[in-house]
Amino acid sequence: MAQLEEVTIDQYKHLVSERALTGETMLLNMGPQHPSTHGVLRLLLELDGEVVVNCVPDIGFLHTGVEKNMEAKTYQKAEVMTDRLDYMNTMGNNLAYVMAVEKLVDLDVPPRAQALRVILVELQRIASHLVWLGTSGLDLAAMSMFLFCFREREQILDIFELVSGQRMMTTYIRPGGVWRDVPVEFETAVRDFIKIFPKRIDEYEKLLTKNPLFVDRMVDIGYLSKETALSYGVTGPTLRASGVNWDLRKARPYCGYEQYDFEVPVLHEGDTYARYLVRIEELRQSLRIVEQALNKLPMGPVRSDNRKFVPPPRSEIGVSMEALIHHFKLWTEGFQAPKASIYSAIESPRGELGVLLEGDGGPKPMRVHMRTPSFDNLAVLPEIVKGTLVADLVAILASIDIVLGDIDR
Amino acid sequence: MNSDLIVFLVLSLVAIATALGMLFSRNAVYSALFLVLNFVTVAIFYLLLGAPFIAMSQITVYAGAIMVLFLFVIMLLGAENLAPTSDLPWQKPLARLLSVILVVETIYLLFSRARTDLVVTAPDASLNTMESLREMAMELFSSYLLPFEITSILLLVAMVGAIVLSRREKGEK
Amino acid sequence: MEKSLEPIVKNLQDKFGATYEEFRDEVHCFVKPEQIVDALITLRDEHRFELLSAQTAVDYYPQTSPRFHVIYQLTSLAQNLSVQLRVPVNGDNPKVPTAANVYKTAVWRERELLDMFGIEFEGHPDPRRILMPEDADGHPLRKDYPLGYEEPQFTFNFDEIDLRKPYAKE
Amino acid sequence: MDWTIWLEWFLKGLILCLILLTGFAYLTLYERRALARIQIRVGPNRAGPQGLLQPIADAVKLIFKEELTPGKVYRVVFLLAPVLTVVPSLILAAVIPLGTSFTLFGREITLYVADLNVGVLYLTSIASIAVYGIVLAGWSSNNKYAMLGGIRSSAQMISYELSLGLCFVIAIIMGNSMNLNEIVNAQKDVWFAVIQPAGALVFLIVTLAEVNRAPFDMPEAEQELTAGYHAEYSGMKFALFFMAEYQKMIVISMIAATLFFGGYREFWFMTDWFGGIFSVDRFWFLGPIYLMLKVVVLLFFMIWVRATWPRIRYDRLMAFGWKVLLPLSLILAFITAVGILLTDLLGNPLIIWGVPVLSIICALVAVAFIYRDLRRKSHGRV
Amino acid sequence: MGVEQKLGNMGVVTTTLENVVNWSRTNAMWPMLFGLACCAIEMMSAQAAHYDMSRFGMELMRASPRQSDLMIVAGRVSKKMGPVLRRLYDQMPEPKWVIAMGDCASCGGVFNNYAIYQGVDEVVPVDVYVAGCPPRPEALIHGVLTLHEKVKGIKFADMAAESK
Amino acid sequence: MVPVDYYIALSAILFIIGALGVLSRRNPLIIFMSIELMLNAANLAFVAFARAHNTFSGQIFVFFVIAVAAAEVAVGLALIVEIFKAKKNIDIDEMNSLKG
Repeated sequence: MAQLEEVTIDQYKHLVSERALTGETMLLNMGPQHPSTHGVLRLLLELDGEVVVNCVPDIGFLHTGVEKNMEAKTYQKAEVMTDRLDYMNTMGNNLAYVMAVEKLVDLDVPPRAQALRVILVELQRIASHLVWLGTSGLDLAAMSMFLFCFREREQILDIFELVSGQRMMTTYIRPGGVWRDVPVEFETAVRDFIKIFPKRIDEYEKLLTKNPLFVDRMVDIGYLSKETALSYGVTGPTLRASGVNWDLRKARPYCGYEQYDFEVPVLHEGDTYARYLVRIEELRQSLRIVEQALNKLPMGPVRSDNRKFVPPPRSEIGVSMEALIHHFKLWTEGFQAPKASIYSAIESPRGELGVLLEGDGGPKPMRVHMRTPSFDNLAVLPEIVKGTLVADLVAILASIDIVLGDIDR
Repeated sequence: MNSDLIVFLVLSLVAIATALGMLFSRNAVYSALFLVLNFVTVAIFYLLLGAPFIAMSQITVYAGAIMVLFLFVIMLLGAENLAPTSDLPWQKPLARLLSVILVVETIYLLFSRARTDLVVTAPDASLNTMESLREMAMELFSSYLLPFEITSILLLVAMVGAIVLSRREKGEK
Repeated sequence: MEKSLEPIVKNLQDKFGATYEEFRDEVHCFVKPEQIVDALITLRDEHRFELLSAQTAVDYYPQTSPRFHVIYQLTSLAQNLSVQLRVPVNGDNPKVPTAANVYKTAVWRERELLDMFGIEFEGHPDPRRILMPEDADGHPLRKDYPLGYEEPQFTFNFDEIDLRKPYAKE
Repeated sequence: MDWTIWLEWFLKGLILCLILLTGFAYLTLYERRALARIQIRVGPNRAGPQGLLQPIADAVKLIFKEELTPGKVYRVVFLLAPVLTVVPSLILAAVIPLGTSFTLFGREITLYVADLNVGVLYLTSIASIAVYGIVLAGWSSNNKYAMLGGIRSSAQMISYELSLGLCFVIAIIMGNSMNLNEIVNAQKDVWFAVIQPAGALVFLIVTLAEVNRAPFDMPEAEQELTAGYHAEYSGMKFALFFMAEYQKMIVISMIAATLFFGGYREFWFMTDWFGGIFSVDRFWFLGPIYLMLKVVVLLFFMIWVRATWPRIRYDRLMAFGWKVLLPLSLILAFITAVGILLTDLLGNPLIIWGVPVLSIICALVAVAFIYRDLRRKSHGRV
Repeated sequence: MGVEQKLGNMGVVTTTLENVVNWSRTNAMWPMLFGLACCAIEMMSAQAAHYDMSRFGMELMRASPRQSDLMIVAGRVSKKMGPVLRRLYDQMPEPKWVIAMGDCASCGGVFNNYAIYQGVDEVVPVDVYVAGCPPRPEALIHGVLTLHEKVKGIKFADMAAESK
Repeated sequence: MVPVDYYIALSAILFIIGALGVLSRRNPLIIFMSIELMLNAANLAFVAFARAHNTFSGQIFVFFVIAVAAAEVAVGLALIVEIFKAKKNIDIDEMNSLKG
């Protein structure tokens, strides 16, 4: 199996208990190729029978050097790297980065673009939660769940493809707005989705929420207390299932989230079942936001007309020399950002997705740090899996919804 | 030599060979497997002796439950190959001596009291097993009722004992 | 600066002699390395900054003193406030006391900084590389670490690169 | 003994093996197609018309696949384990009656290989040694995941054997025989599943555990143990495990049909329809057809469960076996015995209907206990 | 090695057998349950209802490399993952195939830097490259069909010669 | 037509092998197995005699022996597991104290 080399205990001496050194407990290498590690996570487990005594995550198997690579690109071109970080939340990554750039260079965004961003990011949140629901169903061997969830996800991806031409790596949200206005079919496509999706959520719930086997696998498993969660920097639905009402969309509204009426589901149990319920409820709330935003969707431009930072529309390039120059300058040289540092964060489906952007006065960022939520959410794993069974470990890992691209960057 | 005898001899060879295999295997899993084979052979003897119920119980209980439990424990403890810690110098010779005495004794008993008039015939095809089962059950629940009940209590006690032994105290890691 | 942030920054100034910068409503307080743990404890316990949102570093190479800024982005959920602490570190032998005992999340974040910038955290419980392979050389996010750029193949240089490129065999 | 008897046995055995082999091959296709339908997909349809040649493609591919024997395995046992898994699944079917008898060349040919008087005991004993293959495969692979699979398998088998045995006892009591043919004939008037519905249900649940099917597929639990006990097996050796699993599914469905659903017999109320043209007593060839239909339905039940239910956790599985199924099946056996005894003593045939009522009540009580156990301190949406 | 290497050239028999075996290999190509990054999600989509790779008999994703025929390298391969990938490849029994799914696996994609192998062909031999970032499920299916074409052209004699 | 003595001889041989196992092996699991083998040898003799004398008593004894053996194994294995957990060793010579 996927054991690269015999685990040398010496290396992990300070991380496992003494019993492992005497051979009383078993060291099991789970991953990097394992069906339920959601990619290439390696967990070194110390097992007593099937009870997890210690769990040492080993990450970095997907380390891509995104931050380094972004430093070598202009602000605009660096955006394509963000898509590929948390590949379940591409729109959200774009938004987080773009908001940081806009904050750094002080760029305004027209309201239509803001509303479109909200719609797309919320759809992305639904898509991300659907993948989570499907794969965590799969991890508990409820395999049909996976296919049902992907059916709806396809619909969302179709909408993305409609607006951006790409299913996943859209790079649709750009500094100063969005890439271009949405096509006319967009509204009907979203409305269709809004119409059928509530029924689908009920279907999922019918299949899982009250299913005794499912409840048995989820309830009172992997308890994460409020204090532990905060100390480990856990954010997002995982934190909210532990009883902390912290959602950046409510606490620090961006993109006009304050206009929309939605609730932040908070549960106090802190177990996997609570995390499941919170995410299911978030599906419904996100759908509410999408519906409101679509109803309120204002007309107008979708890009800022600040030509220093935003390329002119294609139609202008043919007729205006100035537009051509701007276009050329922007795509060859990029724009200059001040020598300063900012931190801006959005609520991604997994938690606080922050971007620390430091400019050096030139067209390329001095430092881009993506504060990715999965990284901290995974760090808490060893704390909450101690004393559970291997099967529970799988359920817990699924419930904190990690994306390895998000962790390893 | 009749066919029964040939079958008997072949099977006894197998039985003895597997028993020896059990004894001499260094690996406890192989020991267990040899023993399973031995039990199956003995079950076939029971069939030859016209005791199909006992034969099937033998396979179900011994091969199917007890030996699986043995394998489970061996695998759980990782006790396939135990390196001997300290050797007791007198143990092996003493064991050999005792078993030689036992063999001599048995051979003497067998030959001194050999009676060839008592023979075992092949099971009667006409004999209805269900009928014999019924008779056996009748006897079990009439003449042997007390032992039966005692056995059931013993089983219960053993079950409770096993549970108590392997139960973990609350809070114990 | 937000009103409610002012006393907090004041407190930091008084206690640790911290200086601060402001940019677009964000406050960056500069703290000396040896005081950072105390500053974090003060913020966590006195001012209820429960969450260490981000901990990272910036490399200002070729500038060497200070070469790095170790950044602590703190969030207070109760007051809905953010403040950033910055610890300037010199380039030769960069060392900062660990924050792992204040915020648990720092354990992994500091391992990442050790891996990516080579900044050592004194007293860290598990100082190993986290993202790169254990036997890797160098610290990728330092500015003097090359990007590792590999030339793309085009028609004019295809053969040349093809010769150099290591292809796997069965 | 007549050589023709030997020939008959040989031919019947051969035909039974062939049935099981093709049954296995097409069961895989059936499962894949049925799962696909449940999951709004199409399923294999490229190999041959409607994917009918898919099993053949799988088989040929596996035959021509390299066989790896990893270096550190216990070689003999490693090679033996797949065989040990397949053989019980094949010989298990020998005592199951597939139908009545017909006359060919002046001989009466019965539709079973062996008419064993202790047929039911034979089933329990063979089923109990079927676990060796899996346990040994897990142990000999020298792989921690496989080892965990093997350990799980042995523990699971021991826990569920008892309930399985007690379900057999229920059928034995009602059929008043250990001979499967007689048990089938005893269901001429009414199926045992009607008299003892809870018993039939327990039996079906236990069979799922017995053949390692979801939600009890602990030994190979893909998401936990990657591939479990057969993680190190490749090519035909792996195919043998596959084969054993599916053959066991077929055989155990046959057993379930035989013990509780009237075996090869038609619905009891159909016997007199249209002058009995649906009755196996009139046409012998209906027997295998009825049995096959029942098996197909029972197999669909297994596939359906796999498609919808999550896997139960390993320790809960044991708890379920020992704390729920074992007491329940004991009580059910007791109820059945008392019901039959009272019917005989009092001579009132209506008393037998107390058995289904009481057993359903017991089953509901058990379900209520399970639900009570699942309750959490408190939860609700905020 | 499989059986076929032991067969010599037996004219018509081999040719027919070749056809049958290659047909079965194309129709029963079990992929390894193995995803790396973004492309893995599209690979999952390809398995799901809309695209349904199970039509080609490919829904039996095996978690164990010992039982799989096809490795779909879906995503970027980091320097840390490379050895693991190679180990997995070596654990697969012959005949085995590799599809490099997506730009990152084919040539490094947008990640032209220190951490990523510039193409998985530096680690394992690749049969089919699928372009796209990530490739659409249709593209992956097209890649699989291309691989089928390749497999259909396999001659036993070549394999025997290769194994010597 | 097998003389019952043959069965007795076989039974005796199996019994002796079992006894040898108990005396010479030090792995308690194998000692346990040897005991099972000895019980089986006795069972074989029981059934053979029962058959020869045409009575069921022998079979009933075997029935009891099987039941008792199952009980014995359950308790015995539980003990071994517990001792292993306490001592990290199941060498029979190490089990010489009554303390856990």
